[in-house]
Amino acid sequence: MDPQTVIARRIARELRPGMLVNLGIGIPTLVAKYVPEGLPVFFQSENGLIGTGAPPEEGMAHPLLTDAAGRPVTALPGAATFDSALSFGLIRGGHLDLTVLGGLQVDQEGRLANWMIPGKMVPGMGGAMDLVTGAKRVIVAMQHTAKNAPKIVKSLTLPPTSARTVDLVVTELAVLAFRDGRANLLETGPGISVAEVVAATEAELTIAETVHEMTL
Amino acid sequence: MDPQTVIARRIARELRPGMLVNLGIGIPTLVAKYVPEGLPVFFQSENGLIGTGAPPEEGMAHPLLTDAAGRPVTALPGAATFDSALSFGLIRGGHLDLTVLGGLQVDQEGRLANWMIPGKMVPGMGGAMDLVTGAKRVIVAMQHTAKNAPKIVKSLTLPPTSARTVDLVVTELAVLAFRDGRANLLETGPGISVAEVVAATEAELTIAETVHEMTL
Amino acid sequence: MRTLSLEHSVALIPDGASLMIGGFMAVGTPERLVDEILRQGKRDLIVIANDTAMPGKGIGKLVEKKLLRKVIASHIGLNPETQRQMMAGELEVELVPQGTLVERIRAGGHGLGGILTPTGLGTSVEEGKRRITVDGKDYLLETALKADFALVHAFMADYLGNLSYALTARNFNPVIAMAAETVIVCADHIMPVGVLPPDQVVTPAPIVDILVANPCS
Amino acid sequence: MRTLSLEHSVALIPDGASLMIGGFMAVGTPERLVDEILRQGKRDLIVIANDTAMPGKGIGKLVEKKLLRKVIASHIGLNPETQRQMMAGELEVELVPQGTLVERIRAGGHGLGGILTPTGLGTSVEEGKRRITVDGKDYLLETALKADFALVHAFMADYLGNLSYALTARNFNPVIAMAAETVIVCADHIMPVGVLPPDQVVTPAPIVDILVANPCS
Repeated sequence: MDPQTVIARRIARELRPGMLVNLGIGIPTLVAKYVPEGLPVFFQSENGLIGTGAPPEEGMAHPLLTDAAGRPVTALPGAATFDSALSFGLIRGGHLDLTVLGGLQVDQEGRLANWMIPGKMVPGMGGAMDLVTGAKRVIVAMQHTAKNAPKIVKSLTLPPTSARTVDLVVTELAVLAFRDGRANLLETGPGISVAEVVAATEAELTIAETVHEMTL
Repeated sequence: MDPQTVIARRIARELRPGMLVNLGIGIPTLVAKYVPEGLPVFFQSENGLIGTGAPPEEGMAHPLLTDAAGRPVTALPGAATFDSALSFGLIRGGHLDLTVLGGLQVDQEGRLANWMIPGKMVPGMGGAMDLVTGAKRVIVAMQHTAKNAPKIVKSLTLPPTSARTVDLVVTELAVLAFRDGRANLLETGPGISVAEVVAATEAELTIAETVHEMTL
Repeated sequence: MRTLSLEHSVALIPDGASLMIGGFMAVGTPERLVDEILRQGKRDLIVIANDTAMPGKGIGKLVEKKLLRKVIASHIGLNPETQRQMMAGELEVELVPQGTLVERIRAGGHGLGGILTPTGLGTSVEEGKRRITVDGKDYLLETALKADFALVHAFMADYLGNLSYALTARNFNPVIAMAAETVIVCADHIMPVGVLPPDQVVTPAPIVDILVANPCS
Repeated sequence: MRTLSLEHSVALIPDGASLMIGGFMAVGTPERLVDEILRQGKRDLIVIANDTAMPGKGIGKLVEKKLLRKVIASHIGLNPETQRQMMAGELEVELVPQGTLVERIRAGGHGLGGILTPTGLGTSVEEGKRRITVDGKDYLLETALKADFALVHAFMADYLGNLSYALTARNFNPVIAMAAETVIVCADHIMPVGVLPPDQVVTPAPIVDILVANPCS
């Protein structure tokens, strides 16, 4: 299984009935593909839609029904559309149960950097700062390393997205929970040893008594 | 003509095409009866309606279409309904061209008191503070005196509704414009002399060079 | 979201709870929820609402039966009993300008700490509040309001909890729906899922906690 | 409100004007207004919008032709040309968190001086801003934004100026319509007065200044 699929499938297991969930662009988007059959979850698209359905079949798209990247989507039965003020009211007001975002770096305590690389890539924060600050639960979906360099670091070298720390980081190598300023290794990826996770991580890990392999 | 009719008819002459207007309870409500034929004006009811029409004919009311006092109204073609947040966004945001309110007292400089009499009558300010603070133009519709005591006074003895001064006060005796801290007598009521206005007013009046009688 | 009977919906509300209640002079107030609160005899309630309606209607009934400890409202003028209880010191009443009240509730529901408004400057509303200057203009800092429960009247709901409102019965309803821990909705019509056009939904389903099983009117 | 031709509508915009433009990745952007701005060659514009779309679409076209002096937006990631001009110092770009941007515009349109949000605390967004504590919680004070013009895309308008929006093309449109001196609307469908149900109107007529005479798509 490729790293992205591992991450997306593992995160899909965090979904609970009735949750309002926002998925960022990239790996987070894949999570929607692995929602357990029959589990009722609301997906919010921050451009103003709850009840985002699959991409439309050919010839059945409408240019005014799109995801946050401007791509045509469909609306599930019971969908709702609204303006950007309400969309971020949902996000900031604590109504969003879960946000899944990509990450560039996460530090020891769970602070996330994911919106810019100074002088190199400045896409803007879009909704990321509101999502990380406002969602009830924040999960980062990212590969464990970038060009073999650890992305889970002692201190951020990139600008933080929020002062609020994230709850969970899921990579192809590990599931890490951040609590009380500590990075707790909860699970390892398929066929991965604890030692391999530690080697690929710069941050100091608190290792749980029993570290299971991820169930996917 | 009774005092209320004089006041309402005179204020109706202040209406201009396309204006968004809010009428308070009492004399202000009467203004709607004297809108010049064919003049397109939007009346806002702060409970969430623009395009308030006349009371419905018998048997044609609906309990969910009402004015700010909870009385059934009709909706004109092109009416719009909205929540209280937008209603006061219109009022506070400078979109309301004119508000007409009742008054208990107006001082020398045009400060209005109209929302309570300490220890005696405390109805609450409702929308009055937002209306006086936010509307582009504020007209007070009230009788000139109460039990023969002047209501246009040197200083308020009642709690003010806003720090913002009103633009015009229309009574059955006079039209007064408030500018630069002064109360300017512009017009007199039907058959009323300047001296009579001065006698019924505690505030010091600046008397315009020519004081016409109101045209109704 | 759960669909519950009227009785079980109201049974969730403990004595002493803070309630935001929709409606403007009782128009858009979930009357059956109010009646059931009376029937179950809830006590010491804090009510946050535009007004206290009139005697015998909506929140007016709760005032009459003395079930309230505190009212936060913009207008009590059409309910002489609220005024009487306030002046007699039997009921605490906090009067808030209507536009400030709705923005404070909206702030609570939208995750804002507060808003800056010119309304109330230089009046008794300013007492005890911070004055903040932005670009040379003064404003009052008005802080966010939240509540334990929102009692919402909707015109149409679906069985997911999507809500739409009718005419002037909308007023505070969609705003309070965002600002309470538990949102209880009484709808005039309950529709199958998929029947409300997405653009007609004003309050999206995930916000609603409890839908009263039977229509509200 | 006046109904004007596309040409006359855009002719009202002077060089150097600040424009709020609706749309989210060009969805809900009044494309014909943008094209007419290009044709008339307006210069030195300030654009306030969610994003700068992508090359060849919506606001992306204005960036490409270098008609802008400044952009206030939350996201420029899908438009490499905006990033290039920003890094080359050719275009001033102020990046604002999306939820903060929409609330700042809303504040401008609703007569609020600003709002308190937790978003941006402890990040570069905090630089130069006031931190305000309410009930022991910190917030940033974010101030109101207004503009000379709002360029709004609506799905339906009537000839009074009432507007409704479709699906995800709503986004910033109703919010900017409140916050500009002059509101210019391009609608996909223009209907006779009295045809839109009052509950379906999202932006009420008195807010709109100019309705472009021909449908917008």
